Amino acid sequence: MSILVLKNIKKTYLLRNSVFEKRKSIEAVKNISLTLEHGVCLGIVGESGSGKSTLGKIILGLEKPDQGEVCFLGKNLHNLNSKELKELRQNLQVVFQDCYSAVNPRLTIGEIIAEPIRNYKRLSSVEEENQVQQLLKKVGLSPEDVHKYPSQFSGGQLQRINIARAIALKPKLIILDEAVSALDALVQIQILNLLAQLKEEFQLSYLFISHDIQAVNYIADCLVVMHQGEVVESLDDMEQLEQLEHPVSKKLLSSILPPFPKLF
Amino acid sequence: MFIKQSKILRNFLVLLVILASFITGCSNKATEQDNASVKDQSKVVTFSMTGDIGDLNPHTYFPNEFFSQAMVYESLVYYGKGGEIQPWLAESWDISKDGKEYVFHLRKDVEFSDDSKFNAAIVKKNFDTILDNRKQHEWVELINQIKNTEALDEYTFKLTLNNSYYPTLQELTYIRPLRFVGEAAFPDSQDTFKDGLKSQIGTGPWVLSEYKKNEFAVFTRNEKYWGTKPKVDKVVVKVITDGESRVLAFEKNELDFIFGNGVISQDSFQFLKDSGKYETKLSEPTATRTLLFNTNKEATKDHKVRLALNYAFNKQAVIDNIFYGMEKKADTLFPPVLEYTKIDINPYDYDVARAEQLLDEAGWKKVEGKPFREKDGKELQLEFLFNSTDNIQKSIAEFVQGDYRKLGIDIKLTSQETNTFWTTAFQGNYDILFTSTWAVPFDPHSYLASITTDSENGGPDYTALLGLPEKKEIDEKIKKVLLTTDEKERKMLYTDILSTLHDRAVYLPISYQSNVAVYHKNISGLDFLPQEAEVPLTTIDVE
Amino acid sequence: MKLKIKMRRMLLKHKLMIISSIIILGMIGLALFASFLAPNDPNFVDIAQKLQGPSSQFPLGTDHLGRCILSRLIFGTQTSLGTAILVMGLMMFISIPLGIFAGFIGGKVDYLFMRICDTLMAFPSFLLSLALVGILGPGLFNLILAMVLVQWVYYARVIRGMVLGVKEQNFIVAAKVCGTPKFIIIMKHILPAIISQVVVLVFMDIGGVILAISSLSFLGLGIQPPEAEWGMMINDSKPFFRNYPSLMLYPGIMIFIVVIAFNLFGEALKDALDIKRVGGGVE
Amino acid sequence: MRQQPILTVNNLNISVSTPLAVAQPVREVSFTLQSGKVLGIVGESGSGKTLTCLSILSLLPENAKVELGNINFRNQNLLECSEEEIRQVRGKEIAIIMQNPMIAFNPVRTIESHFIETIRTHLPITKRQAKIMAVEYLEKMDLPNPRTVLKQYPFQLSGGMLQRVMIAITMSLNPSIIIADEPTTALDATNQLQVLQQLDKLKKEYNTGILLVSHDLRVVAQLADEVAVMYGGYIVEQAPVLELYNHPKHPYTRVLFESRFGLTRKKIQNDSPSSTSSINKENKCPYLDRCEDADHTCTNYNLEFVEFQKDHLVRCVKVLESIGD
Amino acid sequence: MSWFIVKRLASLVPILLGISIITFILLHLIPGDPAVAYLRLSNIPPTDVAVAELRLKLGLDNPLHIQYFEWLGKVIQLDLGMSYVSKNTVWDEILLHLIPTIQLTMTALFFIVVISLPIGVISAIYKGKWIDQFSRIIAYVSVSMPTFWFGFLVIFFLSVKLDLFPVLGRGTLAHLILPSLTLAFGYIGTYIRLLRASMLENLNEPFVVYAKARGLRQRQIISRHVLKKSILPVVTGLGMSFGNMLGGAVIVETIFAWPGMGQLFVSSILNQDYPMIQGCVLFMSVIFVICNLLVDVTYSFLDPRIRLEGGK
Repeated sequence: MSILVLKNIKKTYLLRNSVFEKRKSIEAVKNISLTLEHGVCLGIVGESGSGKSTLGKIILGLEKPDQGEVCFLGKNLHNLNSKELKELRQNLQVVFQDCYSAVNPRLTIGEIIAEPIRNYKRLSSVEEENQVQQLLKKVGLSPEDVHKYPSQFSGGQLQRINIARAIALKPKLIILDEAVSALDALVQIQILNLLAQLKEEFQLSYLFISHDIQAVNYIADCLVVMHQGEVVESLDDMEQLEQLEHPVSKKLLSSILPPFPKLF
Repeated sequence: MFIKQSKILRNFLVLLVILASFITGCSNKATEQDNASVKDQSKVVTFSMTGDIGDLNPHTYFPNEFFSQAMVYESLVYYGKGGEIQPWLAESWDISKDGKEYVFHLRKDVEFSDDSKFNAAIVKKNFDTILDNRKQHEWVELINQIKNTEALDEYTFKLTLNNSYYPTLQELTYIRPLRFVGEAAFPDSQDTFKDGLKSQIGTGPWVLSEYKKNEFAVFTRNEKYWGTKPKVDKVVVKVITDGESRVLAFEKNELDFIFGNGVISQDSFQFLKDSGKYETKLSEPTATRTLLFNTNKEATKDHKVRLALNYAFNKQAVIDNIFYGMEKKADTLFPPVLEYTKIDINPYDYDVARAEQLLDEAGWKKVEGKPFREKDGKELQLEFLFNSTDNIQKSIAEFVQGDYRKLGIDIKLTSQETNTFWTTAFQGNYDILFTSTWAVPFDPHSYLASITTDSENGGPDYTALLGLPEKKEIDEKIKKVLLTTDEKERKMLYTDILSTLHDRAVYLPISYQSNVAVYHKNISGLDFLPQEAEVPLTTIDVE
Repeated sequence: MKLKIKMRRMLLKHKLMIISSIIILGMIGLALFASFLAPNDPNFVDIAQKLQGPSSQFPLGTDHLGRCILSRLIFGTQTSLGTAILVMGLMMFISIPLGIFAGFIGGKVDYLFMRICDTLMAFPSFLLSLALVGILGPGLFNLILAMVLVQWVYYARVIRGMVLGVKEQNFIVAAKVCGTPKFIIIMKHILPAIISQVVVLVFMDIGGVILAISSLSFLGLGIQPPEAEWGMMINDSKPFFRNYPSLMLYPGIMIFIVVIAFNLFGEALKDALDIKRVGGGVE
Repeated sequence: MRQQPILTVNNLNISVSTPLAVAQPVREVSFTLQSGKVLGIVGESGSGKTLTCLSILSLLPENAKVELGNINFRNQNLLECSEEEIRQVRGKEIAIIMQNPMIAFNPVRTIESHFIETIRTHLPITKRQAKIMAVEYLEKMDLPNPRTVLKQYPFQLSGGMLQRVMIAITMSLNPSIIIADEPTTALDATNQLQVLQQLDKLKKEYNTGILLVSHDLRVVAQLADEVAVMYGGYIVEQAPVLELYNHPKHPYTRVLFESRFGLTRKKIQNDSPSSTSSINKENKCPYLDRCEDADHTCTNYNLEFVEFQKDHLVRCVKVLESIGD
Repeated sequence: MSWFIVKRLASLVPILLGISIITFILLHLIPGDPAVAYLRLSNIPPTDVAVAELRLKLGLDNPLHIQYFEWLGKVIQLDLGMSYVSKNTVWDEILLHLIPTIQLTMTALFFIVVISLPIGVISAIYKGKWIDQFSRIIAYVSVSMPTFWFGFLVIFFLSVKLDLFPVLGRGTLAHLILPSLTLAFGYIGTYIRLLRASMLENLNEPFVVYAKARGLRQRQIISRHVLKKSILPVVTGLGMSFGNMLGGAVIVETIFAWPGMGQLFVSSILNQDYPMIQGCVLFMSVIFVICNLLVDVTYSFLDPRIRLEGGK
């Protein structure tokens, strides 16, 4: 069974300043249909403004699409009461690009990671701490970090903490919204490796949203290219990356500088 | 250095220059004229009043000021020193034997400021217009008594009364409403009371030449004036609401003199006097500062409470410390120097113990641990209403508040500006009212008459005294005293009325007030006139 | 070298903070223990003693009714400071929940809220307060009512802005995705994030509130005599200010000191909280 | 064969003071730059590259200070110049292309005013002449409708266009050195290439020396003749571009090269913990914490920059040991 | 640009409506029956008959919204009612007092700009130096000093003791200086700090580094780049301050006997002249709103980001 099915998703934003202004609208997402299978990492690639982040928000249930439906584990995400939604949320997590703003600077790492656990499970504080420490180990951090504050960590480490929080409830799907884009090249690799490893371990599915076709290439199993709110091309086998044909895809591909000296 | 180079700063400077020139452009022309008039050596005196001169209509009241009405309009007869009635626009007059007919022979050389003739016709027209609004002038008993007006010939005017009314001539000297405006001043409806004047045309020594509401008014000498012409060419009256501001302006030579009652505080007067740099004068006592108790209110309805308030008031302290001993202590409602007002009574001397005892008797008992007396669980709180534009009332009010507090009486001070003050006073929304008698020529008969009428231009006393069981009786006696022709009976009735008022303790006379005058040393001729509200502008001179 | 200057500046700020908090605490102390500290009854009128110079009985002399100026100044702390704190407290009581509510819920609620704010803020605030006092009648209660009614919007709006700023942060989105209930999000994430800013705001603005109250009293529309209030004391001493300038000087100085202390404290607090955040990052 | 260098940076040390501590983000940095050549500096954020660039023109932020070292430009020590002398060098002799063109221009002023004021500050010409020059150089940068561009405000242009405007401004004064600090980072991938091409053109046409700074090895690779790798404030390795690419020596450089994943799907194993702070506090190997090869020898030795072979310098004791072997 | 102005004008409509509703309600907050209040202030005994008649005449028995629309219709025709006290129309009274207040506030604005602008710029340039510390002190004193107290100090020292200026009232240009200075004083500190902060913020912007890197002279950078951008928040601030200044004018006019709107307002409050209070509030708020509009337009003119992109 597919874990996630998008059917004809459409989302338009209205821009208006005052009552009297002529309404302007931006079609962020136009008629997108996608299917994501279990244990698969789907890369969504596109330039900034291509609508990929909006799509991510819609899948997360943070935005309501104007049209179409999001079926997650067979249920229409935007058609649920709050209780059902909460139930479903367990299986749907996110990791953001800006790892700094994704953690509350006033809480300790332990509290941050424990937040989803507390929402769904009643655990004693000892059990809770145990779980948190387990999670920290899983993402390659030291269990002693539990009592530290976010300001004491580097970006890469914070992203690990975010990942730890995302996997705390053992979800089925994690949306990685430009999850590595803000990191240094070296750290990117580390995080991508971590993600790949966790995917194996927990049987996760990823929706990897990025503007960086190389990063997508590195981790994704299949790929769609978005442009101005539409899917312009999709690819099921990453080996055929070079064969992408749409001009937008070509442009994305050509922008990759060869890693070798002297072009001119 | 970089300022020169900066475009934006330059733009700003340009903008500022434009702004500055705008402001300059807007600034007043009055001063230029002032300066101009100084240049051509004309004599100008400047003084100030608390409010605007109003629309300068002698037939109406607020917001008109007495002094300005008196500058422009004149009466048939003049109230001289010591109450002597002098000829004015009427050269002479005849009174019929029964005292009901008055025939006035008018001056023939009088012209209005618009060159129109002053004659019996215009006198009659003014009288008739006033009589059309009789109700509004109810407080002037004469107006109630007028039966008929008649222009016998061009310069003879006849007044017929219902009854013989002894203060007729005295009331004709009043600054309002029985003064005369020229024909051209009448509105189309002819009703000067409701529709105001078209222009300010009078016979007086001054003509309004420039006026900016709430800022200033300039009066120029009426060159055609029939009487003694004023010595100065121009009078500038500035509006300064605040007494302290007035003193400052005077000290800075922006004002030539200060004149009036309550226009500056006693402290300021004392300060100016002590400085030795200025001339100061104090008039004879004119009217009585007094508190009036509202006999309709819960607490002050009680005779004992009123008595207690009388006994608890330390007049001497007020006179020594607030008036610096300059005003005389008052024990009676009217100064005993007036006709008919010298009565024999026992004054309520300062006696705190007596006051406390009276309050206890009235049921207002001290409660342990609470600052104020209570009766049936209600605090003894009295609302004290006074006029905020009077610079003396406030200090007395605060003193009263502090002093009565010691007895366990909570005084709530309410200060209002003149107009609202009188409105509130007429409605009777107070326990204690700061008021004063009207001074000559109104005291005592017009003041007492006003007690009996509830029209808006009567006195607040009417309402205040309604709670007295003797009220009707007093009113009747007052009506009677005005109409009696028997001197002896009149005297007896006055004594009776005043004694009753004293006995009922509805008034708390504090002191006999005086007009003050402070002026620079180059000013002369600033003498007090018989009518308190008149400013001696005709005699004043500047070196 | 540079560091030394920095340190000195920081110390200076600390010094200002210490001095200003001492003044504020001192003032609060004066207000709380006014009846023990004041040498005389502030409302006791003895006209024979009026306008006296300093003496052992009246350390700062007496006013025009012979009341002890020092005692009135001390009791004035009670009225001025007490009223200001009450007004500020009431405004916060209204504006914190409303601001958070509007900012967090967003949508139509927020739209309506903003329109109300726009309208109320289209009035010059002091004038509207003045008009309200004028219409309701002078007095302490009406004064407080007028100030709170007019000015809460300003704070509610600022707080809403703060909430929006926090709401943008991903950790709120993350909390939502984690299934954290809205109320918990508000209490655990949003409130702690804005509360320090709100505290700074309160301290930076309370001086302004004190000034507004004393201005209204100066116009005779605020606290009524005989209660001692600094603005009113200045108004009362107007007639004597040339001969007895000290009468006007003392209450003015009191207002000035309190307001400047609050302003400095607010500023120092703001800096201090900023420094903490930066410092946390470097450690 | 080697030309006389026009810019020599010698043993540059920069300190930055924060309210809590004094850090040394740039240490013992030395390099030279020749006309018509491109020196690339690669390093991750916080490695001290930007401060190095800014220090050349005395543009360091208030809290940063050159502690030691000298910067020689045409036999003139720039660090000892008066404010006015250095000002005349800026733009005219040594120009900078800033990291993010969107914020490097004043948003409330037009492109024209930026252009003209720059030219007129250094050349005694009229506004009119300056405008003609501006149009000319914008044309050279292949910008369509240069006259319209001049009338526009920075926010009306795209990042790529602004970057080209910036290059045009730089070119108009024909400086001997251009410091390009992350010239492509803020741009879309598609614009990167164009900008790099233009810089290359510049180098060739005007014989300008370029100091190209980037965190992206690939960017540097396209243009540089010689590359210096910075880490933790030090230059840890420096060599001609081909030499470096073919024989990276320093462990950091090696990792850097391995992480170029490009279009490959080969899994790279790289799980060394990332550094908490790249600001070096003591005189020890900055890469110590992350180095896979590190052992006890690394903890106590005096850090030296040694010529491993001709023109190839490395700062690593392990590499030196390997020569010894 | 013009579209921006039109848009901005259109956005005024709901705000003006809001203002009118609130001012309308204001009058209904009077404790007791407005008809009784009216009668009392007109010196007519409030008998039951009179009250009933007046209620009918004033339309007080109509539902509130109908009363509102009737009132609004009159207001649009500038009929703000009659003053209880002067018996003039409120509109006439307002016009009479308007010019002095405009003079006062404009001059104050002038003082604010000429005093705080240079100080703000200099203290930003010489940050941390004695002159900056000095301006800091000025700023704190200025915002912490009660206006009314400052007014008296100024009168006492400059006017009474030193005899430099006339004391009170309106007349020559010299009369204008002390009141407007007093009014301006409280804002000077705010603007010194605002400009300083804005300058400092911009001084650290990359465009300043870039300007330096292009070899521009320091004064060019300060005046053409930094100041030009830093002045923008000051312009907005001045617009906001204008409304507060109308409030401040109330106090200043009271102290200096300046016959403007402020004095009119205070005296109508003291006289409980309700139509006058209402009229003043309405009028001054509308002025305030229009001022803000003007400032917005000016701002958009100064800031090309708004001028060219229409708001967002």
